[in-house]
Amino acid sequence: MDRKVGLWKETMQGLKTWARVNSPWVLHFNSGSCNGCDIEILATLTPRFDVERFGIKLQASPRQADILLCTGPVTRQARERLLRIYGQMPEPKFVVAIGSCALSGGVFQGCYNVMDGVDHVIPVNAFIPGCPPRPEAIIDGVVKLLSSLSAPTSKTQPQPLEVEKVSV
Amino acid sequence: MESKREPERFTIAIGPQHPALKEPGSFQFTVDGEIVTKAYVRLGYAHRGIEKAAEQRNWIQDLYLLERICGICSHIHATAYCLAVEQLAHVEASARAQAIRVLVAELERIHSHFLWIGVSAHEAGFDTLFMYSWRDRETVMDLLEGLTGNRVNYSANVLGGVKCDIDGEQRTAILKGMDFLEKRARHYLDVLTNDGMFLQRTRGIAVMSRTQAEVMGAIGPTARASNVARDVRVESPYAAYKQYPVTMALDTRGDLEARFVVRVNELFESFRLIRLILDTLPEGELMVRFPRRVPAGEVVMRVEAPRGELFYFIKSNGSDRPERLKVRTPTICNITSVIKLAVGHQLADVPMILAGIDPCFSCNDRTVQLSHAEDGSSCMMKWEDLRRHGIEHYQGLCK
Amino acid sequence: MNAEEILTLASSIVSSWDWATETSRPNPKQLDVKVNSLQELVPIVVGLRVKRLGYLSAIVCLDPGPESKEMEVLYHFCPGDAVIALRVRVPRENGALPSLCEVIPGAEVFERELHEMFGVEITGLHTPDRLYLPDDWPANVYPMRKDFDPNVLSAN
Amino acid sequence: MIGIWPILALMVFPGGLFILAGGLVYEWADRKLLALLQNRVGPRWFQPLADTVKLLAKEEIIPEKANKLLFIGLPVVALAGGLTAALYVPMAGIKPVYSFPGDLIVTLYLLSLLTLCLGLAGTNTLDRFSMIGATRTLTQVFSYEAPFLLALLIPAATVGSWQIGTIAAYAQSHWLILVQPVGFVVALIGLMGKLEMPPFDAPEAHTEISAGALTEYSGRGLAFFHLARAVELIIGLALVAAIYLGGVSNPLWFLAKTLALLFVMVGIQSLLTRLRIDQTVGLWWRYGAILVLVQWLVLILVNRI
Repeated sequence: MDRKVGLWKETMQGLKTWARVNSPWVLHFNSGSCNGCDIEILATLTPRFDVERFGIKLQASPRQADILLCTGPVTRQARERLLRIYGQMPEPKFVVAIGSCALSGGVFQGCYNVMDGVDHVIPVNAFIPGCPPRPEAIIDGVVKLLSSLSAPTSKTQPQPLEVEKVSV
Repeated sequence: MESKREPERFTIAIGPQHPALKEPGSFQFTVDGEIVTKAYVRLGYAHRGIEKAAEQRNWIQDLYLLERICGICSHIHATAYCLAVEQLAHVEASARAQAIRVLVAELERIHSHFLWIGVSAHEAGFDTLFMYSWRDRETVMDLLEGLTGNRVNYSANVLGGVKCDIDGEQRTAILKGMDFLEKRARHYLDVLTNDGMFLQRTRGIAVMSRTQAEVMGAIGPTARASNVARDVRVESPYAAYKQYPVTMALDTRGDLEARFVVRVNELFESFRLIRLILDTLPEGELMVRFPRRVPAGEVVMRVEAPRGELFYFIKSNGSDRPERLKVRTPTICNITSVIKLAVGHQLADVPMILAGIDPCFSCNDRTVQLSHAEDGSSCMMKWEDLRRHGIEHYQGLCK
Repeated sequence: MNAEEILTLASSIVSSWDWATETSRPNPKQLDVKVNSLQELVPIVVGLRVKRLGYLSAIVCLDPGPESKEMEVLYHFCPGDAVIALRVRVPRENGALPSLCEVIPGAEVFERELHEMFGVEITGLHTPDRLYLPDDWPANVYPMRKDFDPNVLSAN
Repeated sequence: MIGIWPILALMVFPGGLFILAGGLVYEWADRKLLALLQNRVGPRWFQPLADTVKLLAKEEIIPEKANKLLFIGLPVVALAGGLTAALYVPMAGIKPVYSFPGDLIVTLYLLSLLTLCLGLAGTNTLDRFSMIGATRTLTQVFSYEAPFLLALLIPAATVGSWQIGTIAAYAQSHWLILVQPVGFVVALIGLMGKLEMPPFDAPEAHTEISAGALTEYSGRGLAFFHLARAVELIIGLALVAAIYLGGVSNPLWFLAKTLALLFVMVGIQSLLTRLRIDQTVGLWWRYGAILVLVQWLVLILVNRI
């Protein structure tokens, strides 16, 4: 009987993970970036890259998003908003930091009005470096994050992982 | 029951996280039903403090810093900076370098305008046009990448010239790209001026008369759509625009449709210019030697970014870093017009009105940085650490 | 009109206040006007405006540092090919400038920036709220001044 | 004593599982076709299913100010309305499971339930974007509902019966689209309005008001609304096909006709710009309603003669 329950639970968990991996809805937040990364994120929606192939959909409401794509070095003014949006997202949620600024502050590192990276404000699951990363790199990063979800070691919450830059 | 509501109910905040604004910037519109009765702007979500940071970095570092003010018009920022500093240092880049600067600037204008067509179509809910225009935009992105090595922050400029040259192969590629894009631009012009449903959202919306445009200080294509002849490339030719004169695209109607038409017409002018430059590219060195210290002085440099006049003021005190650097970006001038025009319009028109000026908030909000000597050195340390770390990492890999 | 004509016209406008101003030409396309009294700023701008030279490109503030008692504010007008710079001096402490919003509505954002970054009061400004700086920014701290100390922020 | 058949009909076919699966497949077809028209590859075939399962497994956040019962109940009612309507519609070429004189009216009102629930859900959450979305949703109902209703009642009047089964049977020998093209067009466009497809997507205009009435919905509620919409899509298509396109006498015809309708709808979606809410209202009352009335007039005149 116990085994049956276990099997049932496992199947349900597997189904959930499958759905989660195949239907990542993303929300984009610009925390003070130069637009470069943001435009590249937008470019991933367009015919050449078309992320709808992976089920990735850009959502407008934080309530309906699974993954937060965050660009920019996080300015003081944007910090509170970022925290609020992160709080509004329902569990399970993941954060992807996109671009050098979001990783470390980039050229703006040390500027007093910036927090030097997204991970100083909210926990980040994946980092995608580049100034800006190419759309391919962004897609690769998100897909890598997703594949880490179905990896057996991290069923519930994935460990932060570094996504390699796609060679140009 | 909460039935006792004020007649003026809602304040709709557009931004900083709002799907209509890919960039942060916060507008608050008070609406009565669907009609906007009050508009208010709050910038600062992308305020990084670049002006202060520029005072802390040397002339070369500033070039790369300023290029990252904006990811859409990175080249024009670098161009303005280089031209200004070259003027201060009494150095003149070669004719070939200037021509290449103009070439890249025009390619950037094409990319920016195509991007804008797509974004505003998206705001209007016309996603098919968004998809198509962005598909075509990839052509010019490829050309820019082939030319400079990066899709967004090209770094084509260096102090004293440019770093990338154009060879025969690239020339053919660019010419081919221009032919394709010209065909597409004609098609879009047709769609934008003849599609009845789209015209419902653009024709006669947010009309700005010539006087209004002048009073509110509108610039760039927004002003030119209201028949204000203001284009730095024509008024005060810089770089190689003296050799390659530009004709201004003007429109008298001043509504959203006119802003579309003006921008598409500017595309044709850019295609012509690029072909002309490729045909008559002067020979010469790509860059000349540039001193580390720049003589003391003040300089005002104005260039025409895709969104309008970009203003640089640089003061040097003779050291290896600027004493004061002021950037005034085009959007800041046009924001006033959004605030004034939005009142009285439908909420549904607001994203279009906003998009109409092609706003770029990253441009407006520039950073302020630590003015501490210690922090400067700690930055250097970090950089050094990183470099060492990189070397060690790869040495480890070799073993 | 070419730059030469514009600048001649501009100097003729400015010279009606010549008992208080001095002009110089740092380069062929630029006219620098030192405005000595703040009361004259608005009339001069109105004068430029009337002759269609009143396109305000930017307001730049120069802070020479705490040893100096004054800051310099430059109003750059860029009609056509020419640049007309009105240079005004304001005291570093409790300095105030008249607002140009009545003449040039677009000046509002520049003036708000000037106020935030350098602490120059603008008299007659309708919305003196924060434009660029964060909401939790400490009062009376002006980041673009030369003696700005970022430690103020970390203490905050 | 209730037999097993009604329960089976409700749970498996044509209600329940079948209509849900069908709805998801049609939603996929809609998205895929739109993507193809926009020069993209588009979603994979299981995409709507994955979306739904994911939403069901997600945390549901109920806003503090909202009425909890309504917040949870409305999506269920919306979905239930759609599933019930499936029983009266000739699904997959099979005769409707239940039928009584006047079921056309009942079906139409069941289909409106989704929109009403959306409106209520939007106003219930008290979020600014939801409020405006809900206002727009309800405004839109008043604009397209009447013309849509009239457009579907024209065939009923022609046949002289308010029963879907009877109309569909009559339609199998008479392609009503040929006789009443205007009614058909209005019905099809009305269906698009009902489903809030572009150009009638002002109530959920992403660029203006986030996700409209559903801005605050995250998990199960959103999944139910999604499913309800998918169900409404397939029912609406079946209804229009059965009435106007010569009936749906077997599964193959059903598939061909509904897909053809879907293709036309996707084409319209991809070609048009979103209408402002006032433009939507104007369009329906100025053109939609008048066209339908003209069609009625023609019908009456023809009958007299």
